[in-house]
Amino acid sequence: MELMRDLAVQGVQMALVLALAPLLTGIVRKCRAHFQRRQGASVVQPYRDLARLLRKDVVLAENASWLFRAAPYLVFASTWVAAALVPTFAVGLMFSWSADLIAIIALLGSARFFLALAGLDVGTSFGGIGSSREVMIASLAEPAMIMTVFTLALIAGSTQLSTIAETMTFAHVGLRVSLGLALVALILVAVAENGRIPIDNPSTHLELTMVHEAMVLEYSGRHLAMIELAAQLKLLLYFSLTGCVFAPFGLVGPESPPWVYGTAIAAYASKLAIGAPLLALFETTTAKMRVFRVPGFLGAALMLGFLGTLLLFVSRSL
Amino acid sequence: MAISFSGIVALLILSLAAPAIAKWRIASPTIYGAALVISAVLFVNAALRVGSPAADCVLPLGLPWLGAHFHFDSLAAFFLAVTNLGGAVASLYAIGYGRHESAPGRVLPFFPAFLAGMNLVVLTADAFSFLLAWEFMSLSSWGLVVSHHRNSDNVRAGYIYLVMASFGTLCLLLAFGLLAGSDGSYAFDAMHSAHDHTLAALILVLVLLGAGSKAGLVPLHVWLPLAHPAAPSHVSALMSGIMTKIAVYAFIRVVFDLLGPPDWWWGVLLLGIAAATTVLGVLQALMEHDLKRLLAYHTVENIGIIFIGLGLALAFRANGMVFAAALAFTAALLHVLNHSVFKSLLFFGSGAVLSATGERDMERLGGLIHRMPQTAFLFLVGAAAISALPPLNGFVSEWLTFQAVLLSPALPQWGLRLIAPTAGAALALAAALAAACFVKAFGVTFLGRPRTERANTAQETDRFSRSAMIALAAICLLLGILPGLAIDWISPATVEMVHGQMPVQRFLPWQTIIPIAQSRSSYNGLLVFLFIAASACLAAAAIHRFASHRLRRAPAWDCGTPSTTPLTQYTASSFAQPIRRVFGSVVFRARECVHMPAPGNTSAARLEVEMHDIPWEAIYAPLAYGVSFLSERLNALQFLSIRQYLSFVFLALVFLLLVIAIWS
Amino acid sequence: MSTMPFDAIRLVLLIPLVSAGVLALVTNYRWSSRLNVVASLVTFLASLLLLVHRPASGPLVQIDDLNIVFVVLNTFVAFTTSIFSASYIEHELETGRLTPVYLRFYHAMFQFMMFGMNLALVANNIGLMWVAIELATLTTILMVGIYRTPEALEAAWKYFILGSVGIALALFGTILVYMAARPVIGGGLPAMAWTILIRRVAEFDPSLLNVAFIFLLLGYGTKVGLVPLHAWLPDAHAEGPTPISAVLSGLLLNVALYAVLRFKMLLAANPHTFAPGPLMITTGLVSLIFAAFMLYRRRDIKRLFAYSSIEHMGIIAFAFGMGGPLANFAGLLHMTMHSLTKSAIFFTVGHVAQVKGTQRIADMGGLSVTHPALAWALVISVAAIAGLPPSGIFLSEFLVVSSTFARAPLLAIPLVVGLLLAIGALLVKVGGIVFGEPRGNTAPDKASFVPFVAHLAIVIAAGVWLPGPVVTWFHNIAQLLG
Amino acid sequence: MHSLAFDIAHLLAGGLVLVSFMMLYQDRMYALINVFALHAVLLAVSVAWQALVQDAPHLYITALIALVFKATIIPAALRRIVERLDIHREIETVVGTGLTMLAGMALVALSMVVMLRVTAAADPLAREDLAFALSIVLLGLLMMVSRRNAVSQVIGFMSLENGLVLAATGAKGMPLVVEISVAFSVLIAFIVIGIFLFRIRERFDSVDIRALDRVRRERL
Repeated sequence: MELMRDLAVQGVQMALVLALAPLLTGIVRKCRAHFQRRQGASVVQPYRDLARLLRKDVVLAENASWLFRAAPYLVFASTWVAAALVPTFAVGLMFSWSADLIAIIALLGSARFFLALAGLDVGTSFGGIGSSREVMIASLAEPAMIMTVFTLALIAGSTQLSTIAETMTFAHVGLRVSLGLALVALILVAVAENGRIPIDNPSTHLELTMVHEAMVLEYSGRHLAMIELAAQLKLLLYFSLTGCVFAPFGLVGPESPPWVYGTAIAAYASKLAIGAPLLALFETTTAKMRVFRVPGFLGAALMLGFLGTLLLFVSRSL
Repeated sequence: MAISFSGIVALLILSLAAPAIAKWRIASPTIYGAALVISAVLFVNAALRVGSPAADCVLPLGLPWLGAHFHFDSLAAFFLAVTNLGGAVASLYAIGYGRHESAPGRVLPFFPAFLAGMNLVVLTADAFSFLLAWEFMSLSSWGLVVSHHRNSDNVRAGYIYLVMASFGTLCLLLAFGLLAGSDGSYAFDAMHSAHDHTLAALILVLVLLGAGSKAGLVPLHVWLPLAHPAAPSHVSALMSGIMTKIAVYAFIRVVFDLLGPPDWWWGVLLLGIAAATTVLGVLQALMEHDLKRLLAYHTVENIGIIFIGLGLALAFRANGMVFAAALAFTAALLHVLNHSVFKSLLFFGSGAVLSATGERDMERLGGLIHRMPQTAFLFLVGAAAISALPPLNGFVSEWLTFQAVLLSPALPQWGLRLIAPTAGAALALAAALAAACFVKAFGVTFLGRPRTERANTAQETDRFSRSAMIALAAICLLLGILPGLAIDWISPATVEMVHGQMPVQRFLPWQTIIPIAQSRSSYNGLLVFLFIAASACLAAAAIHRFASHRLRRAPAWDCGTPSTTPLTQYTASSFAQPIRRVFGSVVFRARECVHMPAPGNTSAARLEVEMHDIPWEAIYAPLAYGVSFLSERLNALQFLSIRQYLSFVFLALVFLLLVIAIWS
Repeated sequence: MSTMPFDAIRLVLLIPLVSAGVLALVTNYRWSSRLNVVASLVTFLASLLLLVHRPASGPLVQIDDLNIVFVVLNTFVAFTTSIFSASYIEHELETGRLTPVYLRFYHAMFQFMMFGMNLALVANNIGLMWVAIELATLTTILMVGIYRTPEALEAAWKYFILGSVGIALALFGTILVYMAARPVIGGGLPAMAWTILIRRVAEFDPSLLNVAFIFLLLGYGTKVGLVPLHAWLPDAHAEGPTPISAVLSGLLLNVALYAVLRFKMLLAANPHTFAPGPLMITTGLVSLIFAAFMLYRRRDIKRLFAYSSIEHMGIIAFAFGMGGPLANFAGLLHMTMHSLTKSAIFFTVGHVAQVKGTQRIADMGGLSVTHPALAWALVISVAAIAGLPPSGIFLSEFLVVSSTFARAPLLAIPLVVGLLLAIGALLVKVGGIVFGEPRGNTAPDKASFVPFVAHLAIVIAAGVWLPGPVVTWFHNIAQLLG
Repeated sequence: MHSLAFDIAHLLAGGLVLVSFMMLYQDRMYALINVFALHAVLLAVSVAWQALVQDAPHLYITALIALVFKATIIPAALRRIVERLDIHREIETVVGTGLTMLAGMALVALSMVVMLRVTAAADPLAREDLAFALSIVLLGLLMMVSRRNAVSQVIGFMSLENGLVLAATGAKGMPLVVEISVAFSVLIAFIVIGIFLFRIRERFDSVDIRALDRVRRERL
């Protein structure tokens, strides 16, 4: 019975992230349009897009290899698994102990690895540009993320996301400089990783500014749908991550009565609802950076993360 | 132990017999086949020995009044297992790969000798036999490095290699001399006693120089990217994957076993060097376009990762934190195993590419995934493993290292507290850069369109080579999804060296691994693997079942500007350019300079990049210049007249008489 | 003397002397080269006889633990060299560098030289030893100049002048030792006999002994080739016939070193003299490091290995200067191993230079393609001489370095630096010869590998396993040397 | 008697040193050869005196050898060589004569200091003799290194040998083997030099060592 419930909760979580991811993207787009004084597409437009893509034929470049065809599924699977492991509304999920925060980052890294390879597969210059820039960004974003993880893990004494979230709910953690630094670093990394302005613009195909879009330029049909969905999942993942670590209220523990889950999901949804306009606002008010300004941006994130960790190491003795 | 000895003797006999039969047509399969069998037996023997009580043996060889001491404990067994696993797979690979060898007579005699040398190093337990085996290992591998001697770069690489190896040996000799003390007790047993602090520090430095020069710690790594690629690929795999681990063994044996209790600052020293090694290694790899040199630079990086683990283990041990030390030490040993597996796999893959196309330069490859799909897939597995992607094995050991870093705030010393997160950051940076590098390596070599005709006409490699690679890829996956077994297997060696061990993993449900306690952190490769596999299959099946599954082939779109020539593809150097811009200006003093023709001038623009290998230019070039300068100056003494030589005799006489006159 | 009808010492001396006379008369060079081999073999066997039955020491000749090593080594290397020489001179005749008349002279001188060296080793009299070493030197001078090319004559002339000065200095030292001994022992032969000197040396005037040792060290040190007295050595090695280079490096240097050692023993036995150790250590280190640097600029293959001999003599001098059982053991072992290895190298180099028709390193590239057996022989022997295992030189260098830790650990650093420099130089040179695109002559060689294999087998076996009796034996000598 | 014997030996040995200085001073070839002959004669006298004093008749042989070979035959031969080979009659020096003489003084002083440290227990005659002999040896060496001309170097070498003979005869009771060996070595040395000079003559026009030095294939 216990097992069944755990399984169910885990299943709900996986389905939930899958279901909410396009919606979140839709909301963000809608908000952005709103801030830009545009009408904007409906919030469910991403679902429609996905459905349309799934129905379409795949047009495959002539020299695309099996890797090109396998990559979307691998990318999607890795991202989905990663997203499923981040507590959204409940902690102590059944499989949460199978991967900690570092593993989640590494899973996202796997996804990126295959996507970057896919960008190179057809042998076009655009694919190369995208992959090359993507790995450059990742090579800074990933360490920054790990540094953030260090900060969190040192405060919580664990790299298990569930444990971290649980720890964060206790008041004695209090407000710490390190946490603040980690939050800023996390947001910077999240912006970079999800290809948002000012790093990348998800809604443009201008060759000089594209990163993510350049990589997936040759994709079409269901493959593109998988990739889009993975990107949306990733955005959701970062929202959930920020939410569960820095706003850990509303999470339910493993032995809670069923009705609590309802409120927990509601709390989660409200977190997303608050986060999405914030992101849109940020994107609207910032200008896109030149690609070679990005290292400075991410370097800042890395430094903040590192500083946060270092402060913790140092403050332990105080 | 008897099995080990007979195996080593058999390998030596094989090596002696090789020149005699090298002319035969079946010489190469015979020798490699025999080496495969012997290595396999040695592997099984060693793998089963881990955890058994240590065995000792003294043979009346070597140093006359001491004899040759041998010691077979769990640490040795672990390293022997790693060695012979690599040896067996390399032999298997070489049965096929060896057919492409133009001059088998230059490879066959050295290959078994090299294997025997590595086995011997691990077994020996006195300074003389150790150094003998150590240098024998260097010498036999040198023979392999210079086997393609018509290329003068290879001869130069061999030269630099052997000089560095001799440097290392002499440093180790000095270290052992200090360890043995004035009474000259060169057996390892006699060295265990505690040593004076300054003396111990000196020994540590010497061992770092000696073992580090073999392992490839910065700045002693310069020979490694020269020598490893110069050898035939199966030997590159052994040198990169295994021999560097023998150096790690030497370091562990001396510093953890013989040197007695460590001082805390040793950890600082080690972590600093290791962090620099890790980052510099991977950055140099990124700048490299020769596939095998790239892999060799990655060995430098991974050695750095191993030494981060070892440095942490030392730091924890110095503070009596046994469990943390065990964790860090296990992480290091596991990475030793993992790296030996995936680095061999990658070198095998590059060897397959080399024999299929005759090219090592990635800029002249491309599109091989179509021509060599199996090799491409296997190389991809290796690339994913070395990039520390879950659920493969590279991730596990790096994850354990991270866990060890996370325990470091408990260390009381400030120096360690500052250096440990720095090393962690370096590790994180290196992991990300490694992934970038292997996107480049795999993408440029195997993906895209063929850049040259030779790449276009490549053939899939032979079945022996493939089976060797398949075996390694399977091990990568197995170690990735069942790391608990490996950790338990390693733990006797951990107990020997740091007197503690990680929690027993084998009884945990679903093969989870936990470094300290489940509440702290845990990882389950098996579940992650199953998750990913299941969700990918689920998604694919669902889509193909419920949505479209049609497919059309068409020319690449490329934003509407498709190009016909494959030369417009992204090259390795253009791929690495953003990273070069980010890191290169500091690490390589890289300068980019674009020469634009004047407006109206239709000639091509030129981009010039200037990069510096700073360790080389700061240390080795001046040294070489100094030696050359001095020898040139002293050489003038060769061309004097007899009278001038006589005046030397005269002056020497007068000088000595003066000394006598004044002194007495 | 001995009651044996065939006194082995006399055999060791008389066989070379008699065969020198006979060889001077034999006109057919084939016969003379064979006779040369046979005579050398018989001498070697006679020296082995010394191992079995050691004659008591007489007033003029003696055999003890120390010199028996040298004698056996000497006759053995002479024997293998004579085999090598047989195949070597045939080629020299073909190319017309030597004429049959010169060959007669050559063979006679070869045996005469052996006589001189053997006499120097077994002499129980410092005067006789001096005479014998001079004999050996003078014969080698003649041999060095045998090609009569300007270079050969120049080398012989240089050798002659520097050698003569060395001779003179050594004689002065010898006289001084006698002067020191006379007040204690009384005049006459006993005051020059080793056996008596060493017993009574503690009563000698120490300051006289000090001065004497300086002269002896410089005098015999010239023969040893210690820097700065080495100038003759590279040229003599390079310009003479290669068998003579092998004998020079492998034997004559040892004989001179033996003399230095003997006098060092004297000095060590007198408590009031200054310690000769630091002096020998200094010259040893200077020789080692200087020669190591010089190796980098060599373009002639035989000069290269001549400098390598200087380097190794430096190591040996260092070891004996360090003193103590361990270092002396190491020095002895190193000397033995160096003799064997270096002569083996010259055997190989001789053939290489013959097939390539040149001694210039730059003209020898790609030897492993054109002459694989020679090339690998060269690689193995150079690796051995560079002290890479499993050669006996590795063992002895290990012992030399480790012996410093007991007495002066800091000295290990310059020693190791010198060794590394030398390794670097030798490897770069041999790499240039053996590898790369083939250059120069590609005619097949008719080399005889028997001597080479014999030497290298001993060297490598010693690197892995030294037989117990040899160890005890060397150990005794090491104790003797103090 | 003893005192007189000592004084005369002392005088003769001192005379040898003086003649050595004279040789250093010479810059003419023939004059040098003549002075060397004088050196040899003095040596012969000195050795003969020692033979008398020590009552060692075998030393007369040494004296005779010195007189016949060194004082007569060799100078004659050298003159012939100089004539035959048309060697420059002037001797090229490396440093000025004055400086050479000063160096010679210093060397004599050095040998005195070194030798007089020998304990007084040793035979005073031997002690003095050794000091002079050492001076002669060092002066001979100095001559070798300060002259560029081969003949003068050979003469320098022989004066060095004279010093050795002086030392050897000063050593009481030194067995004959030494004398023979000295003579032997001088003989052989000269024969070999002769051969070499001949050969060198055969190929070069001069025995000037610098000419020899010029024959170098290359800067090896």
